[in-house]
Amino acid sequence: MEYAIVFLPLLGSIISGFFGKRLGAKSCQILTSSFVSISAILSFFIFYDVLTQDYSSNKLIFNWINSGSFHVNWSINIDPLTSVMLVVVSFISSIIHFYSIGYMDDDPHKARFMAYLSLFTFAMLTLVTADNFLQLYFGWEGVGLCSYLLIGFWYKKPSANAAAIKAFIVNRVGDFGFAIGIFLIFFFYGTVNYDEVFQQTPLLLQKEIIFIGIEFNLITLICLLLFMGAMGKSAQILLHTWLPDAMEGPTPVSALIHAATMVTAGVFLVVRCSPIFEYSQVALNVVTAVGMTTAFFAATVALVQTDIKKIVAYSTCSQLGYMFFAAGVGAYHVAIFHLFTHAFFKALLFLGSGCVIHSFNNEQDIRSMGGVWKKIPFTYVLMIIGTLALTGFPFLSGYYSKDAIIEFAYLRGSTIGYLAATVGIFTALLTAIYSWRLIFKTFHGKYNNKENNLSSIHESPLTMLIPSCLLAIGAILIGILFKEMFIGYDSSQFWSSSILFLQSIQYDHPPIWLLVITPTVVIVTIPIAYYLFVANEKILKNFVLKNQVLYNFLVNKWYFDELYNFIFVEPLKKIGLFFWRKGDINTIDRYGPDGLSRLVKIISDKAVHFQSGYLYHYAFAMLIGFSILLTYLILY
Amino acid sequence: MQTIVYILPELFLSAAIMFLLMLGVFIKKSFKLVSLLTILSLVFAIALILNQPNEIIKIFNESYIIDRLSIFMKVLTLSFCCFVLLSSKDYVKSNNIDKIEYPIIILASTLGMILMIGAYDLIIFYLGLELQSLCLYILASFKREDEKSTEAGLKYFVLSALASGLLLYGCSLIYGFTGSTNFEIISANLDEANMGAVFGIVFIIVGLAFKVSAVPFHMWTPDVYEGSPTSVTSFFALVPKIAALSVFIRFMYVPFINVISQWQSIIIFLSIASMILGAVAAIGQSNIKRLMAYSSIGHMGYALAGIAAGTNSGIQSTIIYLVIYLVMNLGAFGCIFMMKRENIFYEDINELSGLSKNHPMLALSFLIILFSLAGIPPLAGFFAKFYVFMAVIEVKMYALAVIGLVTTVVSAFYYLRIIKIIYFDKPKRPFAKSYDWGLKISLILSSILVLIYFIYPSILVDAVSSILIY
Amino acid sequence: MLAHSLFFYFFSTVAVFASIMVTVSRNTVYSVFFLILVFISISILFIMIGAEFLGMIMLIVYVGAVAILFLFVVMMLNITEQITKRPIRKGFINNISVGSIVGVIIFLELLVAVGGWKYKGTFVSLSDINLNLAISNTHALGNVLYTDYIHLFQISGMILLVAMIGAITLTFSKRENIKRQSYFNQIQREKDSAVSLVEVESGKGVKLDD
Amino acid sequence: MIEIGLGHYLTLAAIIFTIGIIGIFLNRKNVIIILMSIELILLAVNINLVSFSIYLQNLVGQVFVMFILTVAAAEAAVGLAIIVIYYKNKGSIDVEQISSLKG
Amino acid sequence: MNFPILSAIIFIPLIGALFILVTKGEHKNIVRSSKYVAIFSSLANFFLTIFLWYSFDTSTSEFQFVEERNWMEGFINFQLGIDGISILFILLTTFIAPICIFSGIHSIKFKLKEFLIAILVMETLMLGVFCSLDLVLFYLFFEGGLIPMFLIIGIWGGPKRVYSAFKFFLFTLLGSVLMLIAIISIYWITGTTDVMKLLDIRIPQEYQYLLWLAFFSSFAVKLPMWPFHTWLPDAHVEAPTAGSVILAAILLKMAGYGFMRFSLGLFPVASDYFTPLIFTLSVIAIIYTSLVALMQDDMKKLIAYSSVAHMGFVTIGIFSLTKQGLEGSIIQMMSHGLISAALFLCVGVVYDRLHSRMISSYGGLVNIMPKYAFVFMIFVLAALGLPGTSGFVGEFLVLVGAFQINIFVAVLASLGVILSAVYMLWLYKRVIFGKVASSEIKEMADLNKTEIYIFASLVFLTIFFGIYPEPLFNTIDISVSNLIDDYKTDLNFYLTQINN
Repeated sequence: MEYAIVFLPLLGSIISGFFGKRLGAKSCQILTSSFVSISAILSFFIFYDVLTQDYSSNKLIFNWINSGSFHVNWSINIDPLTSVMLVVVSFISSIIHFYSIGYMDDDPHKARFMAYLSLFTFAMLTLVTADNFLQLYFGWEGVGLCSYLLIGFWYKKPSANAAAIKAFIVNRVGDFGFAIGIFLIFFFYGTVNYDEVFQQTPLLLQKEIIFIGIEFNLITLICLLLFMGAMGKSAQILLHTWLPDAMEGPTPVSALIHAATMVTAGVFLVVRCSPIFEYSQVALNVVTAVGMTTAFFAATVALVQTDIKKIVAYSTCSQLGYMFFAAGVGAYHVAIFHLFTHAFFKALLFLGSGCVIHSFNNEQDIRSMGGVWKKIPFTYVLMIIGTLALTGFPFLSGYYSKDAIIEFAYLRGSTIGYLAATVGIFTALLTAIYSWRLIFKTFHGKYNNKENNLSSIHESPLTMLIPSCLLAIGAILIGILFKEMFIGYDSSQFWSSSILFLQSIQYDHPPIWLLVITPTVVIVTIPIAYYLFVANEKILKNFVLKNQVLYNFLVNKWYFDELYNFIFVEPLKKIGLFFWRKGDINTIDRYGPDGLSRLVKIISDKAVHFQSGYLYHYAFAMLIGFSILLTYLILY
Repeated sequence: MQTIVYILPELFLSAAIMFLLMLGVFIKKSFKLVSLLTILSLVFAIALILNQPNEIIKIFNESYIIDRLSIFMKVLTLSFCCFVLLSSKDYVKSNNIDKIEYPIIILASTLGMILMIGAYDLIIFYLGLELQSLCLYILASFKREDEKSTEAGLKYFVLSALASGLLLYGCSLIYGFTGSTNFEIISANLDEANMGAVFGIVFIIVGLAFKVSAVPFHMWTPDVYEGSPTSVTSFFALVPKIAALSVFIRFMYVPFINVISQWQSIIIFLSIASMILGAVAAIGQSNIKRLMAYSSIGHMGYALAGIAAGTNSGIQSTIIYLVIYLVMNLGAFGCIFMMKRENIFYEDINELSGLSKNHPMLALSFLIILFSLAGIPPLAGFFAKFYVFMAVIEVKMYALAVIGLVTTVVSAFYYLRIIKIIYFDKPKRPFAKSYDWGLKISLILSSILVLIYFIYPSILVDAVSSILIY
Repeated sequence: MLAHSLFFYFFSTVAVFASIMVTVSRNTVYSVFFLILVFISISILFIMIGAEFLGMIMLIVYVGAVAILFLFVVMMLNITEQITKRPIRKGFINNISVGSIVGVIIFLELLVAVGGWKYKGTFVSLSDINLNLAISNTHALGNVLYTDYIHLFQISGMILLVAMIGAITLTFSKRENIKRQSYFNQIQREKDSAVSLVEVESGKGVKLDD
Repeated sequence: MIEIGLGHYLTLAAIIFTIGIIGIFLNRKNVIIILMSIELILLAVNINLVSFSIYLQNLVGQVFVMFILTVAAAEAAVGLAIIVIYYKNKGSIDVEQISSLKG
Repeated sequence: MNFPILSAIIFIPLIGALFILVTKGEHKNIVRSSKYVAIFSSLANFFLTIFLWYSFDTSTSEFQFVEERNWMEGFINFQLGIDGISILFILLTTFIAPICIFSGIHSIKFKLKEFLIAILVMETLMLGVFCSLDLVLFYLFFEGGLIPMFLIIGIWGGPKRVYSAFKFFLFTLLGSVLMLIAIISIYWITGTTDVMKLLDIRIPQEYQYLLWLAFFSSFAVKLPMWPFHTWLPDAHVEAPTAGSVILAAILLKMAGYGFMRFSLGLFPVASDYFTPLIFTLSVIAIIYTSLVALMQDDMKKLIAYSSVAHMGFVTIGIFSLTKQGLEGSIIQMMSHGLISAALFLCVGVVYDRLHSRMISSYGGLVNIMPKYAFVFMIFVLAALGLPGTSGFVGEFLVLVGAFQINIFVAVLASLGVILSAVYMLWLYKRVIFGKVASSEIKEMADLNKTEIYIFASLVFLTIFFGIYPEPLFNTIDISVSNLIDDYKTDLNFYLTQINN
């Protein structure tokens, strides 16, 4: 069964990729979608088994790398965390597969697209089923690759290509840390298998090592390096710049990869490594800090974006921040729960945006939309559901997970916990504002689009709407259904085999005001947002005019891209050019081979010049040589 | 009477010279016949030499020696003389130097060389040397209506006379300071305190260095190689080197062996200077004969390095080097002889351009020979250098070895340049198809030998292993 | 004794002076004459120390043959007077100075060699040496030349032969349109065919037909 | 000074030898002078050999001189022949002009 | 003695070359028969090496299939033999050679016969390098390779071929003559050049440093290490595709092999002493050449520079002297052999069609040549070390190995992994994606049958060894362990000697 789950998508991908032309696009779509669906169904079975029978297994496929003491296997490891991830990945993936059938209807490369999607699913599944860091790394890079391929799917668009490369490279930067983390683990643990590593961790707590001139605690260092990988993959601040750009890809891709699954791999990593992270308070604090910063930062940027997908992307970024600080305060299960719910509602939001974009004939700017809620009611409803869930409207899925995060942060009792809770609440406010801004700008107000007639706006096809509906149902219900299981009182038992809680989970009730404050904020925001974005836009305009600097700062995403361009991209290009022109050509070649040959040529010319043709010169040379020899002999 | 038996080859050659002279005078237009008979008599002389007993024999009051070294070198001299004559037949005919005197003088100079090789006494050595040199003066200016040829003859004459004057002065010093002209007695009377005699050594080395064209006594080489008729140049490049090197070995290791520390550094100096100049100066050349001249200067530097080692293996390596050098140069000159269109022989390297297109096999053999000259494995030229440097490093002369091998790289440059012209450049008009079998045989023979030498490299080692210091 | 040294100094001075003149005199013919002078004085020195055969033969070979040959060639090529108006080449002065320095160095080094002569330790005057007077110098040379050194003698014969062949090959050329003597034809010629009587009319002259 | 020993003769030979050598490369006139300088060198050698021979009471030196004389004559003949044909070709035997071969 | 299989493997291509050389007849027939002979002999050789691999005993570190013949009487024998390390290189060589021949048959337009001869001779020489168990023999083959390579670059190369060919030839020759001196010195120090004996003999420590440097000079140029690398981009750029393939896939590996077999085996003290030097140069090579590669506008140059960077990993791995490092280096060399060969073939494919290597003249190829784009993508990914390709296994193991010895080096070298992604992806983007750059590109045909087969085999191996490198590890395991053990014991021996 495990084999089927992991390898069916791969099979589908291969068939669709290599024989796509021969089979025809339609059959490819159906084939891949059904394969992934089977995989999803099987994942539910596994999940069920795990839930009910504490099922766990570790299936060895074959040896991968076997060098000296370095053993790595290909294997499929099932435990509670994995089973949850399997469900998320395969289910969302199958929905997106179906959705793509409709969304990519007029694209000439459907088979390729489906192949990529399935390949991604395969990579993501190997990532979550890994029982060692290296296989994790394989899946990690594999999903990165698919992300690259899918972002750049519309290869004719230069911006898409640039975004694809950016995604890959920024991830590589994260992976750089991740890889070094793995080296460290192997160096000190002698293995990269989870179980063995986790078992040995308590023995290495006091170990200090010098790394790049600074003394670190080994565990802390390992955690920080692993977290660096997670930051890259999950688009945390500093390494987040690729995620908004990644929206150049087709919307299903954004939904699947850049919202539901891949970007959460970082969270998955941290949670998976909880047995290490738990031993390093420093690392946990860093995780918390980075998480909350990201959450806040992304939310501020999302406030002023105008591209519908970018807003959602920043929102994703922000929600990932929530997950991280949840993990950072030790609430790994909550993080996973938020991951779980987020997967549904964020995918839904993206699919909804996809429908919007589809309706507007590939228009993405929310300033060119508006007033169409009646024309596309289904889409409208879907988006509303998604937004409500995202903002944490009571009793929708987001409500349970997000509130839990804030609560747990508060309950942690530490300074950073309180700080995180505060930021969490404030970010929730921002989230609500930008989410409703999106809704109102898109569906309400005046119709602003100049290229398309209002009449041409149409509802998306059923192939797109039905999957979205499935997600919508999930976004509404999943919180209630799974709350107990994930974060309820019995949850620690469920998680015990995959997550280590060094401090036992707090089940105290937080103060009531805390329980109330977030939903209140969320609900209150809706009319305010309506007032600001639909009813009376002037206030905002004036506000923007008065605070031009702040506005620009936000519009330009805190100038991260410019900064990186300035610090890394341009200097690297210049250094490269310098090394090439000045180093290779002007120094090594000039003084090396070319210089030598020039020198030889000069000597040669001299020697030839000496051969003047005059007899007396020749005789003279002979005699000089002769007298040198004689003199040498006398002096010797 | 016994003595006569031992010098039969020399006697036979002298007789052949006189007989052929008479024949040539009395039979009109007998060039072909005379050349043929010359070659035959060379072959016969080889047979006579090979027939000599395998022991050390000294005759004429110990002034003439027959031993392994001399037999080997004599055979080498005679056979390469044969090959040179064979391969240059066509050239000689088309350049109007097909006079009967030509083969006769070559024969006479060969006789001179053989005498040099066997010399065990200063006087006979000097006479052999002069016999050889006189013939070479004549040969160099043999194309007498050609300004270059006569200029070459003139230059060679003047410088060579100067060199033999120096050499002679050295002989006189050695005679005076050791009381004898016999090599063994000289050896017995020589020691480092005998300043005058040690000085004499320098004079003699200068004379010998001139003959092997070691720097700085090489100045004649490029000019003479270029000016002389190519057939003579090929003779110059091959045959006299054998005699000169063997005399070099004989001098250094018999009479002067006791003062090895004195001459060793001189030889090293000559060797290094030759290697460097040979490598460097050839780079700008466009005349292939001139280039070969510099190349031979360089090669003689390597050969001298073997002598400088001062050991048995040093001598042997020098001899191996010499043999391989001869084979390679025979091939190289074979190729030069093929550079002919409508009865005109070309000497400019650029005329070779695109040879690979018009004459693929010729180009291939030229390629093999050039790479071999450059000393690239697995061709014979590499082994030549390998043996030499084996000997050099055995006595821990690392500097010499390093310089020698670095100059190999530099010299590879100009060999590569020829290959570049042959293989990389646009073809010019094809050369005439040469049907001269003598030329073909020597070319094919040399390139195949160079190519397959690596299969059984011991063959030369075996051949020279019995040549030892006495 | 004194005579010996006087003669030595006199003739060696002459020889050195003349040899310098050989190289520096303007007129090549003079050079040849100075060369002859050198040869003569050296041969006198040879005779003085008892190598009379060599002294004489020097005169014969060098003065009688070689120097005359030189003279012939000089005359033949008509290069007696050197055109001296040639501008002095750049660096010529330099060459002279460097050249002289090198020359002096070599000379000094030769002197070192000569000074290092310690074959018999003590100074022996050459004039004091008693040659074996039982046979003359010429006789002694003759004794060895055709016995011990017969092979060398033969080789030098070969050298001369080669020199001859060489000189002839290089310089001898058959020219067209030149009338040559034919001794056989001249001698074999009969009176009848050589002489004919012609009746000559006065005032008319003779017309020789071909 | 009065006693004339081997050293005197050797010194004389050395002087003449040096003059011969210098004559070769300082002479800018014609090749024949060079030839004569070479004769001077040979002469110096002869002086050496003869004086050594007398001193050592050993005839070898004088025999050697005999052959050197022969060779010198032969060399002069061949040398002059070469000069003659060179003159024929070039019309001059000026040392300064013998440089068509160079490089 | 059994069937001399190693000699057979070495000389089969040479015999093929001889056959081609002596064929006579009409031009057309010659070309056709030479093609068949070349393909046949190279493929036969490949299968023979497969058989060799099959019959290779992986349970011993001894040299196997040893052959010994008298050669230079008395002092140097013709000695062949392989162990777990060399057999992989032999396999790589015999695998790449037919590919070169196929590619050459396609793209070489003139003097095809000579070309095939050159490639076959080259194959012989390269196989000789990996088989020989005698230093002189090794040198012979090592240097001999210059001749055919020089001709390949010079005759069939691009416009600046003369400069490049000369630079290649003289540069490498200069490096290796010093090695020759060292070899001869070793002979005089130890009395033998037999590698098997030498590995048991301990060369006196005072000699080791200079000898090591002499060997280093040769290998560093050949590998090439910074700053001796400048010949490589030039040579690659000008060489015809098949030439670049051979150069990148095998020639560079000779140096890595040499480092492993000779530098480590013969001079442990010096290797230990000079390890920092190697690390420094390698790290510089990785970062420096990656940055330089970034700014190239010529595809082949870019790949050439990336080769330098990749070989930097190899040296780091070798001198880390850990099991992972060494095995990683070997795997890295194998995979680089496949990947760089494939990349050059990729460039060759478009070069054959458009006759430009400039990145700027391409763009949007994916529209016209989807298969090509796919293949190219695979190798770009392999080159940047994506897990699942063989490139990853080697690189990762090298870094794991290096990390145990020197963290700093490993970290800096890992930076190269980021940079490699940057330049490879940028290259891919500029060539394959975007708008179709010119009307000529529209005319370009996608991969043909032969090319597909060639690439398919390369893709297969790249991915196969990325996912299941077990066969490689099996083969090298014992030999590498033995190498390390010997090294360690020798080093200890010397160190105790110093201390006493």
